[in-house]
Amino acid sequence: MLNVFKGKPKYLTVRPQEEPERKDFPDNLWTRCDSCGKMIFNKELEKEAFLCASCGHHFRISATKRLAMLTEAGDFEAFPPLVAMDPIGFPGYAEKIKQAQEQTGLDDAVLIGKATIKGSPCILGVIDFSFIGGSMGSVVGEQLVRGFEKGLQEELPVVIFSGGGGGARMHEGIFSLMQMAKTAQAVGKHSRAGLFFISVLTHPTMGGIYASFASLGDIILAEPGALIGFAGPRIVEETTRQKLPAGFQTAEYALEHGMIDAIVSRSQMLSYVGRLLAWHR
Amino acid sequence: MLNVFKGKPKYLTVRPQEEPERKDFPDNLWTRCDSCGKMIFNKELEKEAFLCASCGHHFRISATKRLAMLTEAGDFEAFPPLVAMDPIGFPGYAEKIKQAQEQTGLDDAVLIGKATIKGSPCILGVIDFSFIGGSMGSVVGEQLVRGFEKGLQEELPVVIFSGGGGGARMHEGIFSLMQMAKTAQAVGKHSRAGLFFISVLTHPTMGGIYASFASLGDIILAEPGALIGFAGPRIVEETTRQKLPAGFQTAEYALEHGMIDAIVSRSQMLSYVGRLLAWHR
Amino acid sequence: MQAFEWEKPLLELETRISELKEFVHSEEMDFSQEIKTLERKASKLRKEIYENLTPFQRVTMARHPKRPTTLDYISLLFDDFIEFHGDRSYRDDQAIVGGVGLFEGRPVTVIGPQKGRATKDNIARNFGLPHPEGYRKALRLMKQAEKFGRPIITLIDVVGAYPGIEAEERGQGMVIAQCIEEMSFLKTPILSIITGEGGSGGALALGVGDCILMLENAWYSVISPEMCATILWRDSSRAAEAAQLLRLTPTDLLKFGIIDDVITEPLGGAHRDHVTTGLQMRSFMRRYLATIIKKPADRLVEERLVRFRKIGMFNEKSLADL
Amino acid sequence: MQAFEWEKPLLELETRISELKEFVHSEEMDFSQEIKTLERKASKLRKEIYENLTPFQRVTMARHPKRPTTLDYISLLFDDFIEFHGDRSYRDDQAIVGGVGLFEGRPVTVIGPQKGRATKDNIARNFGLPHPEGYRKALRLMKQAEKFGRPIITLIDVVGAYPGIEAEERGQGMVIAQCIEEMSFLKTPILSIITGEGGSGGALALGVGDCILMLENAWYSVISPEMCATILWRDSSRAAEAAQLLRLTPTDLLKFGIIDDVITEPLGGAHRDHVTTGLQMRSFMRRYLATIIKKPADRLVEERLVRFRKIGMFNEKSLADL
Ligand SMILES: [Zn+2]
Ligand SMILES: [Zn+2]
Repeated sequence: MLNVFKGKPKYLTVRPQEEPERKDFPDNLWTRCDSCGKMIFNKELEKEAFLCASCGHHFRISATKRLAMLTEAGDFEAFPPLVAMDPIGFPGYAEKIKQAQEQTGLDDAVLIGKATIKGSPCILGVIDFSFIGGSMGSVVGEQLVRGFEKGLQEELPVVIFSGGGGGARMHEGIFSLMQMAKTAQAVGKHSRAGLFFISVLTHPTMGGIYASFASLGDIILAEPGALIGFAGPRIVEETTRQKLPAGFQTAEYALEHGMIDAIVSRSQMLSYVGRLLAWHR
Repeated sequence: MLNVFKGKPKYLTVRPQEEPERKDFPDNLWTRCDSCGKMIFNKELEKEAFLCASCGHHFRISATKRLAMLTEAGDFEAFPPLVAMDPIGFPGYAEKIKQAQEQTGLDDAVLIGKATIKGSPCILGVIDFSFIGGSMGSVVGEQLVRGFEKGLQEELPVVIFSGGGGGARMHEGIFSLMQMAKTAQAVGKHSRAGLFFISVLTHPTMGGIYASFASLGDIILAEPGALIGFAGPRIVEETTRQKLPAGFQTAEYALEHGMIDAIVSRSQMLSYVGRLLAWHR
Repeated sequence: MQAFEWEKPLLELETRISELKEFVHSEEMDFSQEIKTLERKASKLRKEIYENLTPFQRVTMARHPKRPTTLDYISLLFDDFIEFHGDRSYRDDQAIVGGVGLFEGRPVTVIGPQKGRATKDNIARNFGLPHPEGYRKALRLMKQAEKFGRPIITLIDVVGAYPGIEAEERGQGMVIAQCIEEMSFLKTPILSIITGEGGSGGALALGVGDCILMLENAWYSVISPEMCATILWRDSSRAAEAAQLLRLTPTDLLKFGIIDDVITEPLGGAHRDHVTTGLQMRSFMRRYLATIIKKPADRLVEERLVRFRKIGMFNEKSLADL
Repeated sequence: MQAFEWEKPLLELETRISELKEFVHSEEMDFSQEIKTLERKASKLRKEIYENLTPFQRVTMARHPKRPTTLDYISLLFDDFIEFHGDRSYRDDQAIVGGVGLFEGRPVTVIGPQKGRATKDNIARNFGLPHPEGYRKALRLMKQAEKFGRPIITLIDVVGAYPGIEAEERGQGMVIAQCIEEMSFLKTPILSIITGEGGSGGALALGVGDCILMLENAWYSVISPEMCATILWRDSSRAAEAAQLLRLTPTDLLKFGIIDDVITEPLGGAHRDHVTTGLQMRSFMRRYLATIIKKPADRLVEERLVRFRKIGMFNEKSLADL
């Protein structure tokens, strides 16, 4: 059980009793670094914020692990959960949801709630890639919108860690497309009230997530090496029949092309976000 | 004497009595087209709005000729004249002004006043290249600002035909630079009141004129072939030591690069501006 | 006129009728009864075919090469039009056209993706696939419309924003987000019409309207049927099946409350009769514009936000469920 | 430390003094009287030289390779600083830096052109000559500051906007106009300091402040002395003469009412003592910020507009003159 679920939350935590221990990185095993190929003992990885000690590669982490890195015990109070429906009767979707819930212990692909980061109260949301690729359907859209609405109501800044391979969740058809509009509008209302939004792009932030709320941060940060873009690299390659340039759609590429404010290593993230929040009180 | 100076203006016309007949294109002579090299009889040129019948080349024309093309007799009432001083005591500037006044019959490089174009009342200003290269010193800046202020006061749109080789008038030092700020701000106040500004770029519109009010039109039109840019082509060539691309800094180039709304031939200009004004009443 | 496979029986019947007429004409014989019968049959077949199109048949109708393009609609719908170019920072993207036109005497801002017809035009317009600068131009023109309190009409026909290297470099995702966000708060009436293809974010970027209409043979979806089929079965040729799953037809979208109305096309599709299509659109536009232009701008924005705020289906889990 | 030609007599004297001190130290002899005399002489010479600099000598001081750059000033003036990158549409232009820093505990937005020091840095920063995307980044950060009611401090040191092919293509002139215009209406306090070179539109684009200060050895002009000399005499080597004509020194500009105050530098120039320069700037900034941050935003904008509205010298011709 992670720190983040201890303490005395005011309304709800994320199913503290039933959450299965997720085994992305089983304790007693080794993991091979995707980037440099070195083998790393998992306990070591956990200690180092899931960064490769040799090359600095940022491993993908679960939303709960992310929350634990950003908040002290008791400093995160999740919103009441929402559960997906199957609005267009897409074959297999209902089962997919169920399976993802079981595997991840999450209701859907986002964990969001009221948090305190380095002493600054805020709304904190994290998208979890392991829930159907971190895609945005009605639940993710609604929860994010509620986050911005609560932020607006209580004059709080919002911090969202994005990450979603496909962006919009295809299985909800037009409903998932409309979450782009819905979340972008929620950012707009919050922003037009003079409130602050930090969007952090983690690997990968693509498609309908990148093309809506995630691009609308006052400050946009990214983790090193994160894939960031609208169309997936394979689609770009197939459409253009061109060789993709080195580092295409990485955070570093996005920085060079003026799309993000800064690349921040996970080990610096808390201090960075903390200072930004403090400066925008 | 041109039509534009007849009629019964309400306050002032531009020195109607003393204006010498300007001989850019003496009646009985031929002119060689800069573009295709053909010889054109000047009377022909005058009839054709100073366009080359063979290649469509747009000859540079005086501000008074431009006004005559846009307004009916009596439909232009110039603002009271202003005359340049020599704010930084720049050697030779006072004589230069005097000489330009004598040669052009203008007080300074801009003619501006209240006009009616195709039935729409507006403020109409034209910059004349033959007055020290159409450069902007304190007088041009002030007259333009007064134009936008009168527009604001009477809720009128503004139409400015720009054209100035060097942009800011060096001989007035920092005072000429500040005219960029002053005119840009005048556009800003007019625009923020919801009023309409058509900026027409004629050959050449460069430097401090392009980098201030002339770029701030709601609609930006240009005459074919007009040179449009910030740094002069020779400076760009010397600085970069690169061969300039074909058509560099022409209106066509600016259109392709997204800087202007449309290229409008002089023969279509009146109809075009007239329709735009009518649609923004 | 290029015909679809499923139109062939009708086409054959139509050919027979005209041959018979020709024959009658040359031979001066009376086959009027036979012709009448055949025409009745044709009429029945026509209704059968076009009123029972599968979703994918509609998708192909939306893509018919003779279907009116945005510039065709502009000349059908507006009495005068001046095109404005450029994003004022990088390029003029010809895959999106925009400008001001007169709709029944009233100046309106019109914006829409533009597919080319001939090869050369198609290349210049990148086959109707916009780059970020196209969306930046659109945004510029929309803000201009807001400044002058001018209604905006977006005509949407786009498979998607261009998935190219430079498009990604110049911020395709970011500019779509910006379009959606800024459009949502524009204090001027917006009428959006999906005229052909409504592909994903590239369509939504121009589709945040106060009224959203759709032509009968248009589609609107989070993903193209081809791409969906590729993801599901690694086989883009199964697009017809995917189209069925995605619920992308005007009928479905009307039922879902995503669009406000469906503009009927001449039987056989807009490509068979541009003029009638234009007249039909005019009458819908007149009606819907009238309802939105009379609302105060603040209320328009408020209602626009509420409209999208409501979209989504999910279960609120109660405390007891835990 | 690189020395200018006109500093040589002083430098020789300073060298003699230190040699003498060295000699005294090694030989244990008493030359204290002689040293005192020489030091008095040096001090007099120092004042003579630096208090009577010609305009062009000031220009060369402003360009001294060891003069603090914008990032140097940032570390001298702010207690913490986070740099923000990118224009969000094309590129991050490293010739302009910007971000948020803490000035005496208060978050402020800081923006300024950045010259490089080493060759590699200089190339990355295009020798401190910004492209349009640099100005677009600046504009973005200025609007962000406005949103959060944060004061803006611009530190200006730029010969001019880059006169390159791509810079022209991407709208160098247009973006300068936009910067000037938007900056003029920002509802937040703006303090502009010309720290080195203030070249033409490229400097003005960041210089529309509520308070405009200038370091003692900075220049600000409609055109660089070299370019002016080229235009006047087709000879850029006569820049010193042109500098004299242009009235580009802080003293002149203060007299003309263009700037509000001159920040004195340590004798011999900012490059000789960064820390003292920083302390001096801090005290000016503290004072001038205090006067502007207490004004309501609307009044700031109004006064800013009036300030520029008044600039210009001309004769009103009376009716009688005609
Ligand atoms: Zn590694
Ligand atoms: Zn010719």
